[in-house]
Amino acid sequence: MLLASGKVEPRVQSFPVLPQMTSTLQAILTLLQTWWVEITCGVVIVAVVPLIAGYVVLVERKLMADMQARLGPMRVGPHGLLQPIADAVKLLLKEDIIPDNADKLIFWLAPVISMVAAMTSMGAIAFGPAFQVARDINVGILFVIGVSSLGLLGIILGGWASNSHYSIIGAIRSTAQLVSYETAAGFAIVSALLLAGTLKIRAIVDAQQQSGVWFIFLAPIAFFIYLVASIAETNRAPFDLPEAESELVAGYMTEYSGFRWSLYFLGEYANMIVVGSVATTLFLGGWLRPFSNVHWLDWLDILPPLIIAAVGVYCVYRAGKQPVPVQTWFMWAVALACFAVAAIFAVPLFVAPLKFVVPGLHGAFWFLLKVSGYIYVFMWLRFTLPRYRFDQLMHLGWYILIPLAIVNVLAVGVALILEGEFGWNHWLAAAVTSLVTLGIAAFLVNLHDKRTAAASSPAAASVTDPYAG
Amino acid sequence: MLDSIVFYFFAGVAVASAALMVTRRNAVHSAVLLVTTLLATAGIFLQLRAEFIFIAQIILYVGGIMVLFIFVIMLVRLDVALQHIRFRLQRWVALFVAFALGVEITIVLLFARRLPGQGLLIQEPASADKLPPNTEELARSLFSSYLLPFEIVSVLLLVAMVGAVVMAKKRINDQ
Amino acid sequence: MMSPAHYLFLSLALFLIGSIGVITRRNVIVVLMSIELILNAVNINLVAFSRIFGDVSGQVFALFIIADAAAEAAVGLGIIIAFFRNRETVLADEMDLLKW
Amino acid sequence: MVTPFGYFLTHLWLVPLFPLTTASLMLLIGRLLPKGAVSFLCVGSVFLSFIHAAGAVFELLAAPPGHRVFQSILFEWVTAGVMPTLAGPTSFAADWGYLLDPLSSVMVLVVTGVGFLIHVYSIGYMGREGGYYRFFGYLNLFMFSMLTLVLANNLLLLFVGWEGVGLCSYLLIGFYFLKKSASDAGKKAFIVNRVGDTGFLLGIFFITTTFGTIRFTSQGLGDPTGFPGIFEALAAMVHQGRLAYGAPVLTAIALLLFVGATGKSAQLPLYVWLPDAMEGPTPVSALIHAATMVTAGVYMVARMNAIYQLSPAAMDFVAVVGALTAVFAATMALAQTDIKKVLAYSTISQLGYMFLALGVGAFAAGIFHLMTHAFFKALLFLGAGSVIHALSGEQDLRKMGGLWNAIPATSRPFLVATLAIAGMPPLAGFFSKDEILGRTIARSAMLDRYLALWIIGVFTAGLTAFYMFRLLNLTFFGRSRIPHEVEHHIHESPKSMTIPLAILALLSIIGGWVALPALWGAESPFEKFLEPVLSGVIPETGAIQFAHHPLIIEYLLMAVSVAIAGFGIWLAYRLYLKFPHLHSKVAASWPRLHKLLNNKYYVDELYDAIFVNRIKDLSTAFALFDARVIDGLGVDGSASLTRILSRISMWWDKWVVDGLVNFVGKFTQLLSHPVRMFQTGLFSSYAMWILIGLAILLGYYSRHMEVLVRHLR
Repeated sequence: MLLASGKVEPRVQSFPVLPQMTSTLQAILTLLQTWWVEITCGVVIVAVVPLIAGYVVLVERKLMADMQARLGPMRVGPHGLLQPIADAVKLLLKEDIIPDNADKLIFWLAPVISMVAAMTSMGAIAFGPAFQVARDINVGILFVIGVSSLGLLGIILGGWASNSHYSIIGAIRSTAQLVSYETAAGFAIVSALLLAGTLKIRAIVDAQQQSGVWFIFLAPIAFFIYLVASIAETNRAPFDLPEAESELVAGYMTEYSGFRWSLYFLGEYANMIVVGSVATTLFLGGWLRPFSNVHWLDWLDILPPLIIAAVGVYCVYRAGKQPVPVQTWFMWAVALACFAVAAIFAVPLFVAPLKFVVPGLHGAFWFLLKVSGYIYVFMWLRFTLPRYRFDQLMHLGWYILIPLAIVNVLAVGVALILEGEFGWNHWLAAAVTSLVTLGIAAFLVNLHDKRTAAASSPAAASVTDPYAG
Repeated sequence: MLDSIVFYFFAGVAVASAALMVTRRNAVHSAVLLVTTLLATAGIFLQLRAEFIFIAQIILYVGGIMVLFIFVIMLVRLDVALQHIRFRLQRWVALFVAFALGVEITIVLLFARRLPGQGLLIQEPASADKLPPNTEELARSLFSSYLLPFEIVSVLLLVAMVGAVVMAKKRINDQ
Repeated sequence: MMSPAHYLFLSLALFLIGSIGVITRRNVIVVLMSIELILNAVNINLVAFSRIFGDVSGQVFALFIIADAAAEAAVGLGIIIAFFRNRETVLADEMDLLKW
Repeated sequence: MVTPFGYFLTHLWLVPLFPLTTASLMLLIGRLLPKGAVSFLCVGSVFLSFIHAAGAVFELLAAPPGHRVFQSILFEWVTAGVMPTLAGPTSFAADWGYLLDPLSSVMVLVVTGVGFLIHVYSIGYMGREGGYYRFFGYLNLFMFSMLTLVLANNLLLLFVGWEGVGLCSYLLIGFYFLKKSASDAGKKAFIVNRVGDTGFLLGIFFITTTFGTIRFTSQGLGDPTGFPGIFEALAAMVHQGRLAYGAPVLTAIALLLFVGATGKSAQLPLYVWLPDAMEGPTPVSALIHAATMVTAGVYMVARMNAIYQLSPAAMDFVAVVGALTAVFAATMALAQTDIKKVLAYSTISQLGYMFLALGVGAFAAGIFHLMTHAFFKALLFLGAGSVIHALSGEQDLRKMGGLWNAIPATSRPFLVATLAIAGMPPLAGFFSKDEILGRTIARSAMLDRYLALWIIGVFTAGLTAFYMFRLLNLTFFGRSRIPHEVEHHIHESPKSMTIPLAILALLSIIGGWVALPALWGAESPFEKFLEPVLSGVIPETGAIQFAHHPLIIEYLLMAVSVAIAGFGIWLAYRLYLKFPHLHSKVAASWPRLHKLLNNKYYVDELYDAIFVNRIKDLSTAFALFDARVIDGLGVDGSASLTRILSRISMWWDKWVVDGLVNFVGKFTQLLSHPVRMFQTGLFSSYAMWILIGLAILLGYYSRHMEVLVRHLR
């Protein structure tokens, strides 16, 4: 939050000067006046992210249950709506164990590092035209990537500090995994940045607004690469080797329990949110409403309140079916909350003086919707796909994704040149270059498969040890 | 005022953790402390309005090089505390020499400051908000006037990559 | 923006600490880290003066130095791993083959 | 002029080559070959050389009598520089060439034919012996050497063959080298032959320095005007009157060559090795020590007849030695009890006959007797071998008897051979022996030395008949004295042994008939055939004249010799068959004589006393001298002297030279010590030095402040 922008004057004038205050207090006040938005946003993030993470877990469990034809948590609160809170309480009350021979300092430091990294990187994300902590840092997206990659240090240090074989193997695995997949992700991001032409997050979204099309349509391959790579970066199935229960008990978290464990846990889910937000910003048009630059479709602005209201209606419907009166009342409360939020979203549409809040609110709504969709894809894949073997993982990363990503960067560049210099329609350019990229990728993969088939020798096999990569 | 707060904070962190890094006996602790130093330095860069260097420092140094260091430390299994047996005398000599060097440079700087009209502070730097956007500026000069060095550096990186692979390659007949 | 002397002293301190580390530490990995520290001190100077003179060349060279540091770390660590595989040690005072 | 010769003559060099090939094969890889292959290869090779020899001889016969000489020079063998000779300075040269003339054709036929039969015989005889391939290898090597000997066209090459056969006989006598007596016999044969060879070699040198050439003749060569052979040189020198009849040079040469002959052909006084040579396998005794090798001396003397004819003294010496050897050996044969020893002594006496013939100038008769003797003596040895085979290794006459019907295929040929050697008409021995006796008497004008020689010869004939029939009776007739364990498995020898016996029997019957016309006074075709070789260089002066008696006297003489032989046979019958114990009484009546004969006149002991022990004493004396003086003073003394000197030089080297070097090294070390302290090899210390240098430099430059500031600007 140090990146104070120059344009603070209007807010200063909006506050009356209090002459009797001492200078220091005045200074503090000026700080607050200058940056109240940033401070509130930071507080909101730090306060809300754990809650969100808990509810993401609940959603995950519910989804798993649904896909497995079960009910999932139903006891705590109606439909287990209070389950996350119960979990949090349990975790906080657990005994906090530090194993002997563990390096105390680093054991204590590691979860904090990964948590802090995730949170900090969240700071640069724009959850909407209004809600951003680091306002106009001009390397925004890089900041997000770099800082979130610091979480890696937390993981590897934790694994090393707990002085256990499972932990260190998990740590080294995850290090190798992250290092190899960050490359691919970086290339994917680069090809999106080529389209955007800037590093500032808002500028990226504005670029999509102006070009009138989300970059997922102009660089689909890049989006695919980023999807896979981000799954691997967050150590989630099918790439969850660092914490593969069947192989290493819990990977680098084996020796952790209670509060520290929950820190790691939060870090992971925060990371999911971060990568989801990055993907949303880069490829899915950030906080933009679908068809945001088609004016005769502006009536779509009514959608957010309608959706929230629909949720409320559903809650009312479920309320009648609750076995216990307490739960009925709770459902009614939820329904009322939903209606209230819907009202908050709806009113500015119709009351002219409040129009200026519309982009902020709706943008936040759309942004969160897209992020949750992205996370929903994560969960879907996790429940669907089996786990990879480590050498398969490395193989996928180094032999397929990275070459594909490199080729894709070139392809996007070519597409831009075609569009800019030769005046092609960008749809056409994107389609052509993507097809070319796919062809080249197919050629590469085929070539590599031939070579591996040729050289399937014990020498080649013995190279894939857990420290590889 | 805010500037000075930020600078002293980061400089203090940097120097303190650097000193700790040199004196700690556990290599991993040293690595963590070095990470801290680097992050503090990155803060200094940010305070200097060099955002791209700042982020490059974070991504390359902290996210890349330091991870590599810690990785290697774990590979060579060197978490035993190392005694400084052989280097006692050398350590004292080194401390003395470093001290002498520091004193010399300090004298130089202070003295140079007092020279009439030709202090160190030669011109008042442009204020933060009048700076051109850092990244674009950097990119422009990097790809126009420093293109050749840029290519050379990329070749250097390639060479280093090949060299590192050759060095660390585990020969099949070794095990 | 502080006066350049601040940055100079800061980088001086980092440089001295780094060189002391290079000289006194037995663990070669730590020695490499100290070298990284020295490089950082240099970077600080470069960036500071580029800020003063309003010229990004200093930052360009800082970038080059970072890349250089990356290369140096990669090769150095590779050498260390090879050495460790042969001699089972990473202690500086057991790497005395320079004398032959 | 040279008649165009056919394949066999032009490929004469193949005749010795076949046995050489197989011999080298055997001695190199024979161990690996199965017995069948060994016998096939060796016997086959000898058979091939026999075929080639026969073909060559027939092609030679096709030529007109005057030109029955074939000579082919394979390559220049030895070329020495010019040397002064009696015939003027000539450049010495010896080539490796083969000469086939009537004389060598007789020899080559005998060698290859009898040799082939004995090879076949050996297949059966050596069948169960160890070292089969070794035996045949030696045998083939012997065939090669013997063929080289008889086909050689110069004396040096002949000497090569001479030594080769000597070597082979040594190897084969010592074939059972684990038996001490066998190896001793081999050594004895070798050493005694050396004595003779010394003379032979001296003779060769003498010839060389006299005639300047060692090639026998230059006939049959492409250009007769090439450098001459011995005969041409001799003829030339005689015609120029540089050499007279009976010149001492010629006598010396002849005597020296004859010394060699006595050695090889076991004449007095060098015969002692032959009886011991019987230690070897019987086929070896038959081939080498009866049929071929021992006749090499006869062949050599006959080959050199031109020289002999020019020195009457040498001729007389040869004749006397031959006669004495004949009777001497015959008397020794009387008392022997070992079947092979008896045959050995009879061989010696027959060789004596041959030398007698040569001595009286009847070279053709000598060669004739050589041939017939080859037949029946080989037959006798092979028969004896077959008997020993039948009696499973028994050689003592006193343990035989009554084998006549037990082994018919052996006894019948044996009888034929005995009659032949006894000189019974019409067998081969009769003709040859009678030829010799007739020639001897023909030389004697009145009661002179030749008459004495004739009487000795006739007496020897009687003795021969006696001891041969003694052998026959003791072996095949009368009461069997064979021990029982042996008697059970008396068995006839296999076909491979009996068939050669039959062939040889046939030969010893008809072998003499080539001289049949001599009976009615005509000239025998054998002599006619050999005549061009054996007539000396100058028929007119000093050629040997033979008196021509009327036929009746000839017949009378024949009758006398036959009668004496018959008397010997009758005596043997009386003593050994009619009254089997009489001979022991006779022996008892002259105990001294019997003892003398039984111990072979103590000749071996005599030699031991005279030569062997003296030589041993001499060598012990030499050994003492060597040990005391040469080793003691010379070698050890110089060694100890060297040791002392080297001590001194070592001290010098260690303390002075090395000391200097070490001093230099130490000094350098001392000087370099302070510098070495900087060179620790630890990079950190180097870094420290860099830092120190930096500090110093800065301290130096900070005196020029404005420079620094300007840099900062």
